[in-house]
Amino acid sequence: MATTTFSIDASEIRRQFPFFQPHPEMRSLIYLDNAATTQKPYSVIEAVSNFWAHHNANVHRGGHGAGAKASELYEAARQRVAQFLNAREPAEIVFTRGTTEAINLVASSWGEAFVKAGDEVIITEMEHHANLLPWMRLAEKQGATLKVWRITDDGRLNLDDLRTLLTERTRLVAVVHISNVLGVVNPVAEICRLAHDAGALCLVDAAQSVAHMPVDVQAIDCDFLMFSGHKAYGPTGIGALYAKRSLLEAMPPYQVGGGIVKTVSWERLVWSEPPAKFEAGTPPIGEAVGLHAALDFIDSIGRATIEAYEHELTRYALERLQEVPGLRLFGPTPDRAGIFAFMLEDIHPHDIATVLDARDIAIRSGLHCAHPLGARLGGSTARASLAVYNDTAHIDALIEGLHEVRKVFGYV
Amino acid sequence: MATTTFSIDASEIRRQFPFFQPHPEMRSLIYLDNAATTQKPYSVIEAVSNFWAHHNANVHRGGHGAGAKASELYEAARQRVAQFLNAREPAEIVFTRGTTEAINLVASSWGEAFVKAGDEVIITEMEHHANLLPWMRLAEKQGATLKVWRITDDGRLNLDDLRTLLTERTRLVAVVHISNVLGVVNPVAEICRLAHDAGALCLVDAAQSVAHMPVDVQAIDCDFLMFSGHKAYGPTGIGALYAKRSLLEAMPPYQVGGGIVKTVSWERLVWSEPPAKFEAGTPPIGEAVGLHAALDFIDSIGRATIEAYEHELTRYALERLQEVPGLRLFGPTPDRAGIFAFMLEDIHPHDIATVLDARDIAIRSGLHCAHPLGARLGGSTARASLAVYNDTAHIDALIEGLHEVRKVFGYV
Amino acid sequence: MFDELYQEIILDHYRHPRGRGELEPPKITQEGFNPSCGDEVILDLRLEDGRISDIRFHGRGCSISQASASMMTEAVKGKTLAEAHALIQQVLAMVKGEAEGDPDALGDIVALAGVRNFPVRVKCATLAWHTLEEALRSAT
Amino acid sequence: MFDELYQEIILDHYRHPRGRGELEPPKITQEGFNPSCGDEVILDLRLEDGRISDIRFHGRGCSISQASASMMTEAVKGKTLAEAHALIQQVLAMVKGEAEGDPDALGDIVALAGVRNFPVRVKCATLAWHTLEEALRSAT
Ligand SMILES: Cc1ncc(COP(=O)(O)O)c(C=O)c1O
Ligand SMILES: Cc1ncc(COP(=O)(O)O)c(C=O)c1O
Repeated sequence: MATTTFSIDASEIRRQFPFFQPHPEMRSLIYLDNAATTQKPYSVIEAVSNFWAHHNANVHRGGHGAGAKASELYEAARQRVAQFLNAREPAEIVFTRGTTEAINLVASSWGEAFVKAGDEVIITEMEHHANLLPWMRLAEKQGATLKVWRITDDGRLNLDDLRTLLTERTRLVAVVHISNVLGVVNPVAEICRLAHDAGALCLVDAAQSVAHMPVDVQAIDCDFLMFSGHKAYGPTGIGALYAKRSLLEAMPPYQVGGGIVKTVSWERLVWSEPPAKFEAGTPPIGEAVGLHAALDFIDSIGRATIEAYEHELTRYALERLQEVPGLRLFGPTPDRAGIFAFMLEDIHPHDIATVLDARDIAIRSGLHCAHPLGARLGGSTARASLAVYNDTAHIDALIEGLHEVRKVFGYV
Repeated sequence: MATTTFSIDASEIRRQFPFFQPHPEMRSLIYLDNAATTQKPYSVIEAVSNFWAHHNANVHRGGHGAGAKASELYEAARQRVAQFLNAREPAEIVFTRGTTEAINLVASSWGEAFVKAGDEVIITEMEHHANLLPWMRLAEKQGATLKVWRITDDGRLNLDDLRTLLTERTRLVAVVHISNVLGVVNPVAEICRLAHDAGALCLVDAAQSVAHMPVDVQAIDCDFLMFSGHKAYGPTGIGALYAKRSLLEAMPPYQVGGGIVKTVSWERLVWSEPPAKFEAGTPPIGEAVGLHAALDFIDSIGRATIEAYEHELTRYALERLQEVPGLRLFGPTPDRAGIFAFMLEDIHPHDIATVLDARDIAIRSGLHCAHPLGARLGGSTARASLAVYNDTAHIDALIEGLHEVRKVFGYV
Repeated sequence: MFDELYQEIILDHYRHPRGRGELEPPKITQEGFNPSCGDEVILDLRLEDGRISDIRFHGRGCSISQASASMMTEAVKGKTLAEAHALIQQVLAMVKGEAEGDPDALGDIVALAGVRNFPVRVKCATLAWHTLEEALRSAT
Repeated sequence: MFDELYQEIILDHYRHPRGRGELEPPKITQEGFNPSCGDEVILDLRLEDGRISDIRFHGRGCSISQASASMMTEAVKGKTLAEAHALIQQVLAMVKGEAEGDPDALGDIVALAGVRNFPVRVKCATLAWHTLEEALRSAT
């Protein structure tokens, strides 16, 4: 191990995060729960504070220069997201609270308008509840059929299985880009191609991918893609939905209220153009400014660089996890993202997490909001997940901690 | 005028706001657009920053102490909102993005479950689009009837008119607490009583009231009430819905995803209890912490004190506005909140706002997201609106500015 | 500062709009809204032999949007579609500050350049022009 | 630090649960979930003459939730509803750190007090007890 040199000096990156600075009242943490949420760099925190302090005003409503400036910052954030995802134009980006809201928006607005009785929606067995429950509900509401694309025993999706599932009644394939449990990186471009060949649309849940690898919506050729700011070094309360413009134009509004109509009278109503049509009410303005700064942070390192570094770290982690007796890791190896869900002997994952927490190592345990997948894997798992500020020392600490867990529960 | 003494020293309060401090690159503004959004005190900005810097983690998901601490802060914010509104328990508070989302939630979840074909929903002619469009859409979807409670010529609601509108088919009366155009304070407790007597529920849009007067949901006895953080000195991206517990229990979820189910399998689904049932996905955690600080800011002055002060300021403003020739003010006087929509001669409100903006006075012009009311009033209006940091000097500057507007457009 | 915005020529078009009114059918009608301020421009136009043979506007709005519509109807009447298109692009670029306005080509319309320093007013100045663009798009 | 949480008595109940299994009908069944970690406790109980005449649990979960369920079935079997209620309140208060646990009244169960310093584990310790509370509520 010792001879590997890594492409990033993570300690340099941690210096950009207040969370990792010594604090008189807080224990300093080895944070390995990045799939749940990432920490925030100073640049993001300051961009948000600075907005509240000096530029705060409501957007899109005539009157004064401060409002125009706030609108400009808000629209600049939209443009930044469009560029980040390589969308064709900013109007293809709708701001939402996060991934969950974005998928709900698509399932309600597009789904209720375009999925009819007898139609089919395909989702995978590894979906997070965010990409599962909206489709279960839609299928029930519309009398449509929800088809489940099962995973292989090593935690992958087999494209041949999809070919079998697709029919002329299939309207949508909804798939996660990187599984928040298995760490598998799904071949979304191929999946979109197969869906399109069958006349279906394709939705990609990119919650776990955008902060860890380059994501290009035109290269993937997906119809919908969404992510959450808080998993990409940004604030909570903001996320983005990408959708092809023609779809946004055809879809009815989701939430309704101020800002989404050109004119309303008791008799007549004219909707605004997208994306305004989908952003009823005062949007998360300060949060959009924070997301803008978060994407700048990511690109200041470079997504290809981040991907390569996390890949090196993942290889290191995979080797070291093998050293722990009785540890069963889920998902494919060695090609995978830095998300490691595992079981250890018969020790309950919650107990694993507690012993690690007492050693100031933060991991997560449970079903990770993917209950059907949990059932397939045999129950709860412990999960460690990486971000660009982690390094081998963190993985070493995790391994040492797991040995301690074994000891506490009498495995020696 | 000069002899009036005021109960608050607003300059003291402005010292708590970075927006009002001298800034090398920014012109300092007389901010009279508080009905659109308020400025944020240092305490709010710092609470949010501090959360991101030191306590950031995702909530409600097992694993580590940092997550437990974040959950604790998030639930403490809920408890603070419950106390602020005098709800019976924190479980009656659902966090939303803001007022608009809260009303959409009620219209979708409660509305589609409990409003049937032939039923009636009553809204008023002065509603903001947020409390108008969701009910128009619901009525259309369900085949229900939307009845409009017209305003009187001086911009009030007449309770006798409501008595005539209410029938045994009425399921809901939805009414704004303080109109964002007319400044009228509606008698919501009486309205709720009349609605209840007829067997209907009552929803109160408190977007314009919570930061300006005491609001007690038990005293009002409303069934639903909602507000936005950003209009109450808090951040964007957060608001709260109050609903009686029995209603939340009977209502189906709104958005679906992580956190709102106890268990899911392909065959079976058990929803969480309220409020979790209505908060799918990662909630606006940092924003909830900011809202908590905002409510602390409000109560550090005291809502009765704020109400009294803004009332004094309103009386002053009413007198001074009368001095401007050709100015027509909408809404009742003298009993009203500090929101002043007006027209001046035949000058278009947008032109009024631009001339004032050039004098560093921020007001708003347009239809204020209340198009049907705008039609009733005869079109766009200019609107100045107060908060606790405004004072008589701001009103003097406004009046002087209006004289200048007259001059620019040739009224002398 | 607002002398630049409220030039005499603008106030004149506002107070005495040219081309205000409606056309008799046959005609193309196109509505344009600026929802934030309630401005509304409704264009009536007639196309003959590839030219805008007649054009009128009504609706309501602020001095800038009304003056802009007034100037526009004067400027495009009789123009070919291609000429109208080119003019629209020139005006939009000028108003958004992306290009200087050419007084020879634009005449009075250069006065609209004053909105550049008033970002909230740009939409007022462009409303009529966007509406015309839309009308021509849907007519062809 | 976790000696306090993982006391020998807890690990013993976890490894050798008492009262694990199901009852034959007639019985009352109540499920309890801890959705964040996937813990599940299913209680089977029988009430006779105002007493819990028999009680079993199954399901799955971490050491704390399972040990807690095991201790609970031992403790409440044979108790009147009122006694069971009182015990539930005592245990919940202790676990949440609102009251000290009384070793005389609680016996082994005082070992659960160790979760106090592990806020994320409080729900594990209380799951069985909340589920029993729910079962008794719906039965009466
Ligand atoms: C009376 C009223 N209701 C609802 C809203 C909508 O609030 P938000 O945009 O924060 O959702 C507003 C503010 O714009 C308002 O003034
Ligand atoms: C794959 C995946 N999809 C969706 C979500 C939901 O994201 P959010 O909670 O930010 O809406 C998550 C994160 O929890 C996730 O990991």
